[in-house]
Amino acid sequence: MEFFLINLLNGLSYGLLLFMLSAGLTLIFSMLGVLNFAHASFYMLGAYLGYSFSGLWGYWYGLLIAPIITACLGMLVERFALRRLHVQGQLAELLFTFGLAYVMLEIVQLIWGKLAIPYRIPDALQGTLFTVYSSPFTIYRGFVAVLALAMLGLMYLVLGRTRIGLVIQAALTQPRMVEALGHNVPRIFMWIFGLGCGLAGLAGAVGGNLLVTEPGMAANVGSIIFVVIVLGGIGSLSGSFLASMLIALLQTFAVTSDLSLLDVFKPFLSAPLAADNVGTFGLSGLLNLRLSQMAPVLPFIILLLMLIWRPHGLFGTKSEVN
Amino acid sequence: MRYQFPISATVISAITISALLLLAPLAFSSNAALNFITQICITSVFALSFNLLLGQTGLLSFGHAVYSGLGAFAAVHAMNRISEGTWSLPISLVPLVAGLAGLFFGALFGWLSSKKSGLTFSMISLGIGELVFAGAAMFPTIFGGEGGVSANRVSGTAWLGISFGPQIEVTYLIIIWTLLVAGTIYFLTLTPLGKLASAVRENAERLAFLGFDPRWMRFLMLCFSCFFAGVAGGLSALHFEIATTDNLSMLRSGSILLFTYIGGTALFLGPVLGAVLAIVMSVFLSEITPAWQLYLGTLFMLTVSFAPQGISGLLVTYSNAIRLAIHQNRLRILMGLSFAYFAAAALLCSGAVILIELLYRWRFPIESFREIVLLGAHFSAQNNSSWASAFILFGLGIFLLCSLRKSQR
Amino acid sequence: DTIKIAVIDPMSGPFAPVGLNTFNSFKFIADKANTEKWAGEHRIVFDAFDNKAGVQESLSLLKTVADKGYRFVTQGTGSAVGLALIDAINKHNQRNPGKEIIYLNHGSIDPDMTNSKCSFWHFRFDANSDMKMEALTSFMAADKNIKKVYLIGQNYSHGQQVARAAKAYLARKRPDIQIVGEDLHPIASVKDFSPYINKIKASGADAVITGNWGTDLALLIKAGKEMNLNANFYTYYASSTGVPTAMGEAGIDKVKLIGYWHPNNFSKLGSAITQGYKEQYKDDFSSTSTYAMIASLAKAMTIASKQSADLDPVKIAFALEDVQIDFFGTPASMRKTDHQFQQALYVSNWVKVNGKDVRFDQENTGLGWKTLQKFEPYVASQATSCQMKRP
Amino acid sequence: MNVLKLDQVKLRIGHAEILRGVNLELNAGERLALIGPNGAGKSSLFNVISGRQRCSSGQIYLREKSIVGLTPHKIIRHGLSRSFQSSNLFSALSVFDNLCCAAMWKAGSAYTFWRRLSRQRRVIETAERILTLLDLQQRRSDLAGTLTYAEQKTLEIGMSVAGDANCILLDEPTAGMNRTETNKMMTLIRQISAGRSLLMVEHDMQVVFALADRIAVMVQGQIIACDTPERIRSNPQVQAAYLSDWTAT
Amino acid sequence: MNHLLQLNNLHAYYGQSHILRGVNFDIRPAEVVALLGRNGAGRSTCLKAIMGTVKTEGEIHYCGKLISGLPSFMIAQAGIGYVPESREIFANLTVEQNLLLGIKLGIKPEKTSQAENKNKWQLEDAYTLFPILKERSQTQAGVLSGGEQQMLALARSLLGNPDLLLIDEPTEGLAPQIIQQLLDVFQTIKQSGVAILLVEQKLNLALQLADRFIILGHGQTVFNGSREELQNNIQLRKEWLEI
Ligand SMILES: Nc1ncnc2c1ncn2[C@@H]1O[C@H](COP(=O)(O)OP(=O)(O)OP(=O)(O)O)[C@@H](O)[C@H]1O
Ligand SMILES: Nc1ncnc2c1ncn2[C@@H]1O[C@H](COP(=O)(O)OP(=O)(O)OP(=O)(O)O)[C@@H](O)[C@H]1O
Ligand SMILES: CC(C)C[C@H](N)C(=O)O
Ligand SMILES: [Mg+2]
Ligand SMILES: [Mg+2]
Repeated sequence: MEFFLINLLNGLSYGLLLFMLSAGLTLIFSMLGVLNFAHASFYMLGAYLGYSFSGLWGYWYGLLIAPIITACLGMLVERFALRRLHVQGQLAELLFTFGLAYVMLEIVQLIWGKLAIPYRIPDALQGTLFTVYSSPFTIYRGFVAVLALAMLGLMYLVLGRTRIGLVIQAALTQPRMVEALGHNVPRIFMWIFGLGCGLAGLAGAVGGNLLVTEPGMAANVGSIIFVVIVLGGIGSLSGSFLASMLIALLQTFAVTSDLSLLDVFKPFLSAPLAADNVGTFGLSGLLNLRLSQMAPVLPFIILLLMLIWRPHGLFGTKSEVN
Repeated sequence: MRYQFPISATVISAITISALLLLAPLAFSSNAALNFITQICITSVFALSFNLLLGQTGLLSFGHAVYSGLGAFAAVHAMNRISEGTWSLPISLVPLVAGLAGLFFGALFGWLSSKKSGLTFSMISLGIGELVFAGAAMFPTIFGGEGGVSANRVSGTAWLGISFGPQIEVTYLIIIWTLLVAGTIYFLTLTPLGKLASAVRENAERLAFLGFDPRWMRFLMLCFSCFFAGVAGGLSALHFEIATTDNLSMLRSGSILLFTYIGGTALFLGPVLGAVLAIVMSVFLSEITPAWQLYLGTLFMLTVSFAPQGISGLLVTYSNAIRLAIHQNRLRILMGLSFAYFAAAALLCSGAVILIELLYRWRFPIESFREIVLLGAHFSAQNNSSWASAFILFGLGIFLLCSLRKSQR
Repeated sequence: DTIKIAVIDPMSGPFAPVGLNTFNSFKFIADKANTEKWAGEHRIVFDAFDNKAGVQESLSLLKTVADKGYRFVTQGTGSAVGLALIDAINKHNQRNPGKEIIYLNHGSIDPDMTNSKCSFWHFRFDANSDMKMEALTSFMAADKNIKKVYLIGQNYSHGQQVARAAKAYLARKRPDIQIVGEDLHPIASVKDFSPYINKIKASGADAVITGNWGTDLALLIKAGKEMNLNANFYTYYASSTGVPTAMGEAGIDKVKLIGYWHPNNFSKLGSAITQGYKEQYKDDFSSTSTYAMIASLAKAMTIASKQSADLDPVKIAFALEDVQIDFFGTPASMRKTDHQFQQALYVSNWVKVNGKDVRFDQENTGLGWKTLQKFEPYVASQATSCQMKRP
Repeated sequence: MNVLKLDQVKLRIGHAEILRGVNLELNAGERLALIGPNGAGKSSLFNVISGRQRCSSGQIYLREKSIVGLTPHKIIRHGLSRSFQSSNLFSALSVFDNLCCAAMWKAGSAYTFWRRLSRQRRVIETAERILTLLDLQQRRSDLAGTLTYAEQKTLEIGMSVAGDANCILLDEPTAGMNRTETNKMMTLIRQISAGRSLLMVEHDMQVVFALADRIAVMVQGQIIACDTPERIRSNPQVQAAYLSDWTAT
Repeated sequence: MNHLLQLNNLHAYYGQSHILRGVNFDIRPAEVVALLGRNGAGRSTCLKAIMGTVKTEGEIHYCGKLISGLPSFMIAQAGIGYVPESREIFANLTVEQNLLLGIKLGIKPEKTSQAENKNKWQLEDAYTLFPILKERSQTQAGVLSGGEQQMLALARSLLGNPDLLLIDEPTEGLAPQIIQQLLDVFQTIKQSGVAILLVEQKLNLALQLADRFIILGHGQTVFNGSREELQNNIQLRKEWLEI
């Protein structure tokens, strides 16, 4: 019971962190249709900026300024690069951000060096919020959770039935026409992209000290966030929220269970077979595989099943209309 | 828009290219050169196979390395069987085995992914890619853990004195395979299937209303592409005599995508250009500069923004321009202009590069670098004059470009 | 004449710090050796080749350096590359007689490389993971408070080897210690270790043995601290670049390290080198196997040059087979049977710097390693299954 | 004997009941025009027949064979072809290639990857024939996307007959054309429909009455009348529903 | 000067191909002008050029200020409404959302002489004008029938309260009595003081609606005159409209 509770708690807080990471991406992806490969890099940049500014003026300033700077950068990127690429369609934008990720990584290393940096949790947020049995739940995790929920709210404002939201949705398919109706589409796109990057930055400033702030951190976040947004369904916030929770919980519990296919099949298999006769073909490997070891692939398995069974994700709205 | 050679031109270029390829190893016979040529061939095959999906069928795959990787593993296992003597198969046919493996897995996974097109397809391919990559780590008996599986291509009796031990022999084997594959793929684009593939790229629904099953179309093209990808994997296995899980990695998939795009799909050989670039980058660039990743990223960004059709696109447009100029006998003007642009670009680039290099040397003094020499002038991060001159070069380049563009309007 | 050695290690990407640090150490020691004429008139120089921590990259680099006429290569970040290199070098030497290449290994510690896969052309100057485990377990065996041990590692050969050895040796030395859990997690992809910690707590373990390195280790320790797990971490790589910074205070007194010599073991020469290195490169002299390698090589070169005027790498290799050196005050030697360097090992503790017995900190954290116990070479030395084929 | 037979075909999407039991027979070799106010459900009917949408209930027989629930390509292979109201081409392929793709299935060189397209005599011939029929020769190698609206529609029609199906569905072939174009289109339709059965949706009454052997009138998802032009013209129900003021324009 | 719209020597290009070769005409406030010509004459292109969605040369003045070269949203904000040939309705939004998008976000159209005494279009007016849209207000616009889509497009651009409406082939694919409806609608619009530039195939319709007629041929204005002139000038009609 204790074990279960703590797992649940860990799972939830991890899920919120995941959501935080993927929130900005969802925003950009769903509204601008840009698969922003540089998202993780903005997240990293946020962490580094957060570190530097909290070094200068204290954590809270860092938390405030890092997102702002990343947001501005994002706007610049949109304004001077992506805007021109938009006509060439998704692939072009995607590749651009891919390149951008490389460049940002190098720049970060130029500024902050190639080693991990000591980005620590502020004393104000040190300590435990409450303890479940013997294991503490730190204040900071609570803080992260609150922020993540705040993000969710904020994005509902944007994505939700606001007029701006409408304009963007329409502009996804027929930007020309939306402009012809007198809406300044480009500017709105710029804002959205900025906002997305800002969120990434915020996630970095918050997650950077919970995890490790190092040049590798962007690659580390890697494709999991893409899994999240696709699983959630393109354009669906609640979807990506649920997806991150699902993945987090799933992994957390998988990690902590030592079940293996062998255990499952033992009753049916004759002892010797089960042992090692099948060893030569990785079959035994498959059988002895523990759920805890499968944890990393689980998200992708789910992703595949989802895409095949329900291609528009958990909450995604089907947009093909004849 | 696609640019088709008239057939005769195709034949000519085909012959010249093959001739060049076949002569190259004789011209440059140092191991490094051979290694270089071989890698270019391998990557070219991979890129062409990828373009069969991207350019021809309009399917953007994020997990194409899966098939080349699995092909490579099939190849090394085959090679081991051969050297054990359990299989009797000439080494030169190993790539075929790899190709079949690629085909098999292509068919297997393709059955899932070909259901969908567009972004969904891409995402499925991403999922499969990650899955296979992560999964490979779980079966060390097959994939040899992170150490990979190595094999020995020199086995059995040498046939006509060809043991494939020396690099040159392997290089030739690989070149021949490359030419074969390239030819086949080009032929494929001329067949009804190829035409239908581009039709399904354009408008799958309409194709369905012409009596074709779009899914089946995608599936077929996937199979072909995966077969050739597998061959590429087999070739790499022959060359490196090892297959590791990073043959399957997302990094591979990503880079082949990028370089195919950079090469451009406007010409059939566009992807090959991309492949050449890729190898040059990974072999030379990382050796001469620590900033190679910065350059790589910048290259992508610039290409996408200024040459959306990739290098080959540039070539095509430029050649068209020349044709037009000749037509209106304004060739001299065009040449003058392009030279001016080239000069400006050269200035700008050299300036930028030197600045970047200086920056790196200044930032990471402890790392070991070659010193920068341009036209006999030495630059160092310590003395300001080099910084200044670099800036001047850079500024000059920009100024020239701007003034040129003004004069254009 | 001069011996050129190609350093095939990551000089860019996530492992760049490790690679660069070792490369600089090589250069530093080599300068020292050349100025102090360890090898008489002969000189040793190192050139860096970036393998981007990739196997195929490394293999192409091997071809390149072979072309450029290098006869010695060194590598040490990652057993994956190491194993591939051994294989490739065997082939190369067999196919190009007279152009043999010799592989000096400074840190890839998979035991297989000196057992099943051992090769005459490979010399390892780091202690392999079994030796380290031998010493580590002996240390743990002496600690009567340890009752329950938990094994956690990255799911690849290195991690698996560590787990395997730990089980075997503990069973031998302290049958009463029970292994309460074993986990192999994916390498460099876990973001939140608290579930694992939770598991460890649930198992009631009082000691954790891990072969983790890099972020995986740092995150593990941080998570342990956060969920105040009261068990000690017995690690291989807590001193590897980046980890000290990342774990910081979280590891004080909790993190033990098994490894070769570190600067807080008293040795005039050692301290001098450490300080000199710090001054020149603003970085820690952490990979001391570089010293062992160069010292041995220099000795071997002098021996070889006595036999014949020109330096034949193969001769050097033969000389290297049974060379003995003084490794910062303790004798160390290359073992002929498997080319595994035999050296003293130290179990140390992560503590605050106090000007006395803990003088050098790591990565300017104000924290450093304090030796708890030193193990003479014979303690850690392992039997080998190596049947070496000599040319 | 009839080529196409619809029996109580219903289509409801959500609450909207779009087709409420359509009965219709298309006889061999006749030209049947389907008219009706906007939103009557004509295009929907086409979609249902050609398998683009699945009908909620009812039966559809193509040459005595039920085609309900078949995927579009299966239905097409069974000898049906359709054009689209808003033209629907391979815009980045040349006009000629568009026609080739359309001709391929019937010419039996589908999915062929062992011979060049240029060697597929039947395909090439068909494509050429259609091209001259549409007289788009001078546009031969232009990309379909750059044709004018009218030309696109012409090509659209050409593609739907290139497959040599003997049951053709045309959705508003003359929409957006001026008289001249319309006249050309009418002659074209006459030519292509010779010896075939044709079902077409059309708003231009001149065209309808000039071409159609029979006219079906659809209102709110139902066929309220299906008869020869004269009778239709005199049919009071139809008068009320539809034709009341067509003479005005 | 009381010109609402003025084109002088307008050229338009699609990449290489030069479509409009010097088009000149002007539109006065509250007048309906029909733009005629054969298929491919470049009428749609002309409208696109005014909306600034194709590459152009030459000058376009609206209410006396230069609008050529502006991004199209500014042109729209200046008070020009556009109903494109392919109705360009937002397929995956509901009808109502489509209409809402017609209303400009907090931007008041340039006050021109007419703008004040013009009764503004509200959502309700649109619904009363096209009841069918009210019925379907919550369905996805993509599934509307051709005719319904046409009405939607028209209503949407009306909600922007333009002073000038550019309408491309409004009656395409519409059943006769809907066309009648549309005619009345256009009349009402005309009453409300909105000028209309109409591209129409059906000559008789154009004749019913328009005050003035412009014929494009080979990308140039070959005729610009009143109904009578057009009707009398058989030869001209033969040359530029029929064959
Ligand atoms: N997927 C759908 N969901 C809801 N309603 C639909 C759907 N498809 C069509 N409809 C409705 O069904 C009716 C018939 O549409 P259809 O396009 O068949 O009309 P039509 O006869 O072709 O009219 P037109 O001549 O203008 O094209 C329309 O009112 C349309 O709104
Ligand atoms: N996107 C495009 N690219 C290249 N050429 C085009 C494009 N669109 C139209 N054209 C060409 O521009 C010319 C005029 O097109 P436009 O659509 O203006 O004709 P139109 O007068 O509107 O006739 P209709 O609307 O009846 O087709 C045509 O010859 C057409 O081929
Ligand atoms: C990078 C190194 C810490 C890797 C470790 N030496 C191994 O054997 O895998
Ligand atoms: Mg219709
Ligand atoms: Mg038009």
